[in-house]
Amino acid sequence: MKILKLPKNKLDFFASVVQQFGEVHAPVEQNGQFAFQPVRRWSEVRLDYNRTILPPKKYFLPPRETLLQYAGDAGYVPVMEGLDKKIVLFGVHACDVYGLNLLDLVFAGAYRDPYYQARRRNAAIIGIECTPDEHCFCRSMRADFVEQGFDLFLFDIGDYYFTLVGTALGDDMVLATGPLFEPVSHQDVEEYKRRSARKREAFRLHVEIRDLPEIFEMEYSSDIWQGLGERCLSCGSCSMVCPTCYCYEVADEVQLGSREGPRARTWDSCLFATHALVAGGENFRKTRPSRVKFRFYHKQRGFVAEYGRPGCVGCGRCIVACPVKIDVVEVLNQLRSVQNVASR
Amino acid sequence: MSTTITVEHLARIEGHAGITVELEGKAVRSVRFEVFEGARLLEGLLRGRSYQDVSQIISRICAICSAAHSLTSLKATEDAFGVEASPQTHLLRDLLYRGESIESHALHLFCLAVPDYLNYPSVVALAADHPDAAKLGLRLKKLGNTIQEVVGGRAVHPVNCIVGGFGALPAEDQLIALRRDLQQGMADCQTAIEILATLPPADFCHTPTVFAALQPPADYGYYHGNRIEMLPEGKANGGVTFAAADYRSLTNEKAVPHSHAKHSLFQGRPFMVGSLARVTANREKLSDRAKKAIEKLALTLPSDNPMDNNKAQAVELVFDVEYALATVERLLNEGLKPERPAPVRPRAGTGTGVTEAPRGLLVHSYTYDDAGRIVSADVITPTAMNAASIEHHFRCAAEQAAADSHQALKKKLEMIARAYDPCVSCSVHLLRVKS
Amino acid sequence: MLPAADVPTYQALFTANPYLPQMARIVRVYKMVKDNHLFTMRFTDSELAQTFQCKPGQFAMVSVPGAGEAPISISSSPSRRGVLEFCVRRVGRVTDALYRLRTNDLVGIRGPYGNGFPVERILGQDLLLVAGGLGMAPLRSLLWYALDNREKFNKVILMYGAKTPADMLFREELVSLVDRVDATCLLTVDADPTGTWKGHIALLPAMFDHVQIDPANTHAAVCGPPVVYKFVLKRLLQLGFSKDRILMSLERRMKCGVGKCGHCSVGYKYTCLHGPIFTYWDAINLPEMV
Amino acid sequence: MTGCAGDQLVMLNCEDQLLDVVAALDIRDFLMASSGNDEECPLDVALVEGAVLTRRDEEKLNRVRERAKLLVAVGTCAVWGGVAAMDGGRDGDRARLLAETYGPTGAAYDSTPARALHEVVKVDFNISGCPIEKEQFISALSHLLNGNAPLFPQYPVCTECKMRENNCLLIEKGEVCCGPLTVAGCNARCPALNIACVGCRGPADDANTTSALAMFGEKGIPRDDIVRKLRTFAPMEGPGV
Ligand SMILES: Cc1cc2nc3c(=O)[nH]c(=O)nc-3n(C[C@H](O)[C@H](O)[C@H](O)COP(=O)(O)OP(=O)(O)OC[C@H]3O[C@@H](n4cnc5c(N)ncnc54)[C@H](O)[C@@H]3O)c2cc1C
Ligand code: SF4
Ligand code: SF4
Ligand code: SF4
Repeated sequence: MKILKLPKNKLDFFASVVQQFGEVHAPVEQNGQFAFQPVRRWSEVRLDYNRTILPPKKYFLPPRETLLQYAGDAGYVPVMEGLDKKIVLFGVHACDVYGLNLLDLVFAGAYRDPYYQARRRNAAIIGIECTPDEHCFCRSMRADFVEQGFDLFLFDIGDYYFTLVGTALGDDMVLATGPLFEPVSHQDVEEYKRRSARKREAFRLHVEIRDLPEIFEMEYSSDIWQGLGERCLSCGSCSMVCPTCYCYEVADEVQLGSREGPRARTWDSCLFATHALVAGGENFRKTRPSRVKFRFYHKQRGFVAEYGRPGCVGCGRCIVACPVKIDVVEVLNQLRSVQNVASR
Repeated sequence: MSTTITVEHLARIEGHAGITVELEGKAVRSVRFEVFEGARLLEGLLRGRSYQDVSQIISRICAICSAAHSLTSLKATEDAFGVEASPQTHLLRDLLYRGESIESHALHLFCLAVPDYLNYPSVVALAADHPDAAKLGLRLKKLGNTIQEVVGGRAVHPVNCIVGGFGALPAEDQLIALRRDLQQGMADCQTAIEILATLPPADFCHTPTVFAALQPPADYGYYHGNRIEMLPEGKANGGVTFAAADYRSLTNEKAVPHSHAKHSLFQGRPFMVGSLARVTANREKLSDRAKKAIEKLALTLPSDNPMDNNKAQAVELVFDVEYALATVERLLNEGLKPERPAPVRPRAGTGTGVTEAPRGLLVHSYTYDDAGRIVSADVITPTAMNAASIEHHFRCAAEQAAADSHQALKKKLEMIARAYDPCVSCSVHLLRVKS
Repeated sequence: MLPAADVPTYQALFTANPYLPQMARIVRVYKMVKDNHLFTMRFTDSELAQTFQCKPGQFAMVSVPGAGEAPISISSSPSRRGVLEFCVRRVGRVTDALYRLRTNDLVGIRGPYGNGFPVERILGQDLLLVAGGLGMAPLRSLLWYALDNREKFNKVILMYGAKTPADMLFREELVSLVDRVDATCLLTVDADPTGTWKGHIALLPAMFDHVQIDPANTHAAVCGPPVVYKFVLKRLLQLGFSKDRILMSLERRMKCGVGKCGHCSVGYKYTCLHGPIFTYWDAINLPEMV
Repeated sequence: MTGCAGDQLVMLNCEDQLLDVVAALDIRDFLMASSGNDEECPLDVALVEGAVLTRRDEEKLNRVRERAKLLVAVGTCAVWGGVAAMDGGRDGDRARLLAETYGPTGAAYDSTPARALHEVVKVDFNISGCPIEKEQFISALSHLLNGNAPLFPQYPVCTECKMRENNCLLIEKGEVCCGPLTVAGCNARCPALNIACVGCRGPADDANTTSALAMFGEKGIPRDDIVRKLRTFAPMEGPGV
């Protein structure tokens, strides 16, 4: 992999060059929280953010989007406008890149989702290293570092960003800046290693994910679920903010006084009572405990069976967003009957 | 021989009300403006609620005047606690108020009143023959709503207004879009006046009238000010004024059995509030454009014809669009200061707020305990104040039209009621009876 | 993934945008049972109509524009090309709207989806079909597939129970099978208020007493309401059926049919991709399956 | 029925669609907008606003039900009782409140405790909101015109709030936000303006009030305050129609 370094004080220049690869979106502050937004002034960008309210999935699977348009006998036609808009996501954390990599798996397969895929093709990702806070456990979920899914990835090594070039597009970005990037020296590599080790020590939350699927099977009837279910408000927040939650609803809307309209999809959540409701009132997850359990089960067990790794990247968003403080790390550790276990 | 004329359920007004007139030969024996809107007793239900919830709940008294209720409520609460909202807050509230007035007047003029003049049952029927007029009316109405959405967060029951300020300030691009709409609105108002000037005259009820209106401290408007002026019968000046806190001297209300709305009298006489009262009392504060509209509509002040309230609304429409545009331009030039609502420290006491709702004077008065919970609440609405005056004008019209067929008289009575633009949901919310 | 050269054209249509239905015309609406009509549909594109292929037990997503989309089993056998038959129960938004449509009206169809019955595994062996009530709908395609390819299977046995003769789906068609010598067709009703029913009057599990079954050499496909599963599964296990020779068709909420929307997941499987046909072994290993 | 007319006003506020609405429908009886009404004819759809607060309301509602194939409750008052039913309308206190407000004549007024429509007649569909949302109204009408049931989200305001990427007032500021209990459809209008949701749309289908009360309790807010707040627009737990 090509590795270079970028002088920190030239970051804004770099950002301005990157604009030619698409509209630049980066985390900006919003009343004490952060959100990916189109960048108007580089000075607004906060690369030291902890986490954005919504993960970058909002760019690829928007909360609401029209898939098709139908019109009487003409039937359905795909609505693909705007999917080819070029964007550059600047400052994506490793866990979020990982989250996208997982969504990529879901939206690929025998039936590729052309909407998601098109948006993905048209977005460049510039990742950035971060400092874990009290809700981060991406290291335990093995998502604190990514080998793929980015065009460039920046690591802070003091006066420079140590830069991994992940794709040809990333390389084009580097080249477009002229002589801005410099080769890395041995000291830089040593500095990178030192900081990497320090970051490893900085994690305060730990879970062990080995044999977690099996533990889930064993604790399928655990009392834990009852208690969590009684607390959960079915507010859906955890699913909305999760980088790997992708459930959606589809509905036909109709234009007034016509037989035409869009078919649109909207984010959904398995915590809602309607999620597994079928005709005649039969509901496969009628009770709230069964739904809370399902969310955890699907992420920590179902994903492993389907994609070979858990569907949680340890970003901590659901912990922050849950009004009743349902905390995935606590739940996993409780299932294991341990406290804050290190996973190495 | 005695006959009774009844309009069972008055259409094209807000709420549920009817008219009954009993005639003894040609003499008018009794007139009744009947309100059968159910009593929701909101003031009673407010008791014990925190000051933070009050304006949201009380705005539900009435949708058409919901911004007026919200802002009057905030004025009362801020008065009680001595909260000083920022000048920017007041400016935006004034703008919001104009939005409501524009919406309400456009709705009333084009959708509710004008169809009468041209003998249509509704604006929809009107639209079939005069699509441009109908669309113009709807465009102006929408303009008022857009202002309310931008400032208040919602066109009906604004959500953004809280004690001390706003939850969030309008964004610049919203203001820019609004400016464009207001510019279109300026042209639309001009056309509106031309259309309204061609309406056949409504000349069937003449009587000298007592008017009451808020005295604006500076510009013509609805939100600022806390002194009320009463104009003597048939006069455009020389009235008495008193402070909002003495609002009870405005009214000695009595509950009447035929109506859920209580009737207000001033020194034993009915009085009229609303556009006509405001234009009469504050004519000199209007802009040149608005004054031209007065001429164009042949509105003579003081007026002895309640139907002129429609013309006065049209004049206000012209003024408000112009004023709102100037406000938006000012906000865009000066830029909005990012500020948080003024701090609120609840304390025990009574506060009163008075404003001019689109239909006239509106008073809210609350007594709080030291935790900022409502001990008692009084609300006096314009339609309640107008109720006695409406009946008075019914009587005049019935007397002056004694020769008419019942059908014709009925229509006249309906037109008078509608000219007041009565807001019946409002009228059933009144202050508590003094024991 | 580019469609390979030998992939039928229709499949290319449905993979380019898997959410895009193709329009089909309602050719016939046959009122089998109250609120259970059989809709015969044909793609308006005649090439598509001729080339569309599916496996027994697969389903399609059927759209009524404006009302939405619902997963419906393809009831017709893949051995009969040109048209598709759907036996639809009227239960809600989409199915209601479908019932308002008439012959010649258009619907959208995409598919086929799901794994279908593992026919390859049954070839040369005995096939037992057990259906209760409306469970006949997904089994019908398998039944006709077996009958149309009779030589590829050993014994073919159908047991079907309904409440009354009037509730029996595909009644005429199935009654005409009773006399067939190359298949055993046991039709039963719980009760016969009309007194004209010539078949059995007994509960469905009683049909097991009328045939010889060789569990080691038979696959059983079961479909019906929960009581049917309860008693039939018990009976099959008593007979010595291995759990992976018992096949069942599941119903779940489904919005995409192609493994994206998340609604149909049971445990860690998707009904639309890994199902809707599951073995009993799958079922007991997946929580919330039945 | 009895209300603030806000929902009718919202209908009239659909300025851009109003003439299309009128073209698509055959409006027979719309008192607030028209005087040429037919008060007897059978109706395909009746849109009814307001809560039942008088015997007169009740009689009228029964008549409308007889006339209409479909009856749609429009607005929180109609769906849940609304502000007039706040705190259960303080039913016990009603006579006293009437007397307090209107004096001795008050006792003679036609006044009954506030009821939602479904407490009086069968309601086919609900369009909730105080006032209703334009988009939902237009969408409901459009679906009804095509013979389909209206389609609304059942989940709470929180979901839409997150979709809009708002800051969470409940978690970040500890405010009493009714978002987790209130049915979505307003696109989290208030939280988007930094104003806590007051629950004007009525409860979500699956509102977990018990847990929410405990949660607010942990934040040190007196239980009574929360209960009253939650009961401003609707009873805390109610029947889904
Ligand atoms: C693989 C499969 C095969 C099926 N085959 C048939 C069949 O052959 N005949 C038949 O009548 N029905 C079949 N169903 C059930 C049928 O899909 C539902 O009855 C139908 O979706 C109800 O749609 P609706 O809009 O009319 O009902 P509503 O109750 O209005 O449903 C609303 C939405 O919920 C979902 N939904 C509700 N019930 C179900 C359900 N049971 N399964 C899946 N989604 C549901 C649908 O996506 C629907 O859009 C099958 C379901 C599955 C999963
Ligand atoms: S489950 Fe929670 S911690 Fe895990 S990826 Fe989703 S939001 Fe992040
Ligand atoms: S955020 Fe918490 S309360 Fe809300 S649905 Fe998720 S687990 Fe339940
Ligand atoms: S956020 Fe709450 S109070 Fe505001 S409009 Fe929505 S439901 Fe009503």
